[in-house]
Amino acid sequence: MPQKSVNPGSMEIKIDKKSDDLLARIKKTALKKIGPEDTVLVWPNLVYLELIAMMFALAILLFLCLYSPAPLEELASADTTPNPTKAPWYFLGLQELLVFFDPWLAGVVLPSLIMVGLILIPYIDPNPKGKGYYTFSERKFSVIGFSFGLALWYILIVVGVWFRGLDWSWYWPWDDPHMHQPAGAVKLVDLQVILQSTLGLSETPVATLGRYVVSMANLITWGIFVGYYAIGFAIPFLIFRNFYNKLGFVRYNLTMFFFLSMLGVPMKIFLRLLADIKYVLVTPWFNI
Amino acid sequence: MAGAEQKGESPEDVSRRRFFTLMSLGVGWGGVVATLGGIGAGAARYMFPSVLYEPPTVFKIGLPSGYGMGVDTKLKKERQVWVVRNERGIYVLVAICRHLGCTPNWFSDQKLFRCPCHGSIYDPHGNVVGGPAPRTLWRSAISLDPVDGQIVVDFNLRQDPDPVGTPEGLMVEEASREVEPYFLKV
Amino acid sequence: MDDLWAYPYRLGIGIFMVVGTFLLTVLFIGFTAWLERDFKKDK
Amino acid sequence: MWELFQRIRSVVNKTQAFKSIFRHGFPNNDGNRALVMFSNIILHLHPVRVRRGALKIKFTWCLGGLTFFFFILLAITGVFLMFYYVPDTNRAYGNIKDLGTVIFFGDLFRSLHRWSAHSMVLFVWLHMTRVFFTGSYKPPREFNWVVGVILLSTTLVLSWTGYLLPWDQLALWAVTVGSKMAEASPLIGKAGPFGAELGMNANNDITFALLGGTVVGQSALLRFYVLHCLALPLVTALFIAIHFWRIRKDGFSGPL
Repeated sequence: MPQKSVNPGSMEIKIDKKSDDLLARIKKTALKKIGPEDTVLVWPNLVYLELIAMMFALAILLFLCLYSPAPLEELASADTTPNPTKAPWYFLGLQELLVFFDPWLAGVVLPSLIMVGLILIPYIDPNPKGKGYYTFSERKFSVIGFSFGLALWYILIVVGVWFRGLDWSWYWPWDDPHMHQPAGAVKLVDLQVILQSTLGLSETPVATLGRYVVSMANLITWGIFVGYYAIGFAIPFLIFRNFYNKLGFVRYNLTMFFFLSMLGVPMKIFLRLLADIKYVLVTPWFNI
Repeated sequence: MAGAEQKGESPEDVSRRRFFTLMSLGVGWGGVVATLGGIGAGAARYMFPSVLYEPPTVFKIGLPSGYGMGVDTKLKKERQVWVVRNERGIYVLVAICRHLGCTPNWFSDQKLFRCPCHGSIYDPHGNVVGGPAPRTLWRSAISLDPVDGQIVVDFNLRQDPDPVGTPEGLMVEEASREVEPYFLKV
Repeated sequence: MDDLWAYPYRLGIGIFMVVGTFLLTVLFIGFTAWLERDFKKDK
Repeated sequence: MWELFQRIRSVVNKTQAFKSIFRHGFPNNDGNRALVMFSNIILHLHPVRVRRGALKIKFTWCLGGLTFFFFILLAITGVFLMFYYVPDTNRAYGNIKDLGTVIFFGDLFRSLHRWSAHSMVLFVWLHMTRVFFTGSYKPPREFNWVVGVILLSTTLVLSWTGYLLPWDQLALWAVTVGSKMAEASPLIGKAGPFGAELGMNANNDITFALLGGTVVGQSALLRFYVLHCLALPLVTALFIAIHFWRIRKDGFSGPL
């Protein structure tokens, strides 16, 4: 704060009109005023608590270091790949997704969607309530949605860390980890092939776009894929109209896109697990 | 947190509470200082590796018969030593200038070692005949390997006699240098 | 459909993932709700 | 004994040297306790006073603070490791083996580095979760949340690049898996959709830039080393500074 002080025989510091506005503006953006009555001095209270927390954390870390020091396997050699090859634990969720999705989806698109989705959260969450305190009752949709996403992420990590063994196949804790599982008896089939055989659609291509030969079944799979999103967008719009009104057009579409994609991940996993569907949608460039 | 002295209490009779406060502070902060001290000492010790990956300092340089009269510079590049034979035997000079550690060069025409860094000049015996070098060239300890008869050089075990200032330079009496284990009568 | 319980454990994996995800979701929500009640109690 | 100490202290306190270092007396009165906050570069991250609620662990669980502590611990142990580690495919493994065996405290520093790395990644996730559940990202703090997400990604990449450095089998193949994923990225990856159409091949796609070659080899190790030891820590430190600055300027969102 520029003090108003007059030093005899030297430059006099005056507060003129311009700096007044500056002062006002600084006051507005400066630190939120905390009333003195319910506060305590940071020194020593908070500072000592932080010291205790740090010492406690250091103690646990040192114990962990003694209990299980950093492992070192044999020298890296390009010609032998360890089986199974696992990424660090925090990426095992993605590596687990590789079982169910194409590498480009699981490795690049989904992580970017996660990152972009996380970044957008504050901008698509219009709910003013629940700021600065734990609440579930006032923020049901966002808490449920976030918890579900977090749960998915953690369960995939748990699966990747403890339930994946040789050849990245599934090992129950009671399975012998050193014995290869029998070769998978299941043959995965594309959705369009199933449709073709069940509905008896003709093989003749409906259209060809360069390398992409579009058959009728393929078109139906496009319909299913786009339909999933269309229905997903429509239902809350029709039934929970105030949900839509609160969000507004842009926020609503963004929220629903991310929410539906998040739901799409487990759905695709179950389609593959329980219905042996390899790809819902097949194109020469990408498969989902 | 040094609590202020209660009023009216002379510093001698420290109250029981005050005593235990000081003791607990002492133990508490003493523990912290001891731990940090221990980690500090450990970290200091960490800076001194127990295993060195430098070239071995004890090595063999072949049979004595392989070396003719005079100064042989064939091992200077690889082992940083000169092997010198005179009428009485062999000794090994360390090719490190005693001024600031550069590697001097042997000039067979002038029969002198001359250091390129600051101009120190040594004679074939290692005595300083010019330049800023404060002492004479080191001679490594050498011995004969009983099994294969090769000369074994211990690069770090060196003879470093106190030179005598003479008009010709810093000299060391040659007879006193040609002693076991720095000289081989071969 | 061959025996769903035998390898590759398709049903087993499916159930494990559904139950695991559900439990974790309830855990996170419960944690928030418990803290909500806890802070209401203090206020 | 006690008076001797008091006398020494009063003498020392008045010397010019002492006063130039500490611009405040021992913080045993409120005046000095406030002054210590203003005049200390590290402590000035804290406000002078906080609400009593801040001291309760049940709100922030000290997650952000501990994440920062792990980051500092990583920096310190990282510097120690750098005294012995050479990012050369022929020597890196030997250095790490030395650290684990012959170097005094070497195994401790390496294990501490590894465990605080894993803890930092975990605590960054937990911190994000807490911030979400307390709604602390709501206006005016949206961008601080975005800075947090950036910090999350730099932490993950920092941890991932560090994973390769020991150059053992686990490291090499864990990172190869990761880079294969990058190869599959659309448009800029040779194996990704529309990659081939854009002329992406093994020598000019994103993986080539990441690894500095077509295979995880010496240049990849060196790139990861530079990213892990210099580039990313600086970027992370910068965003941490922004993060702290915004927290101070916007004030805490909860009962802190």
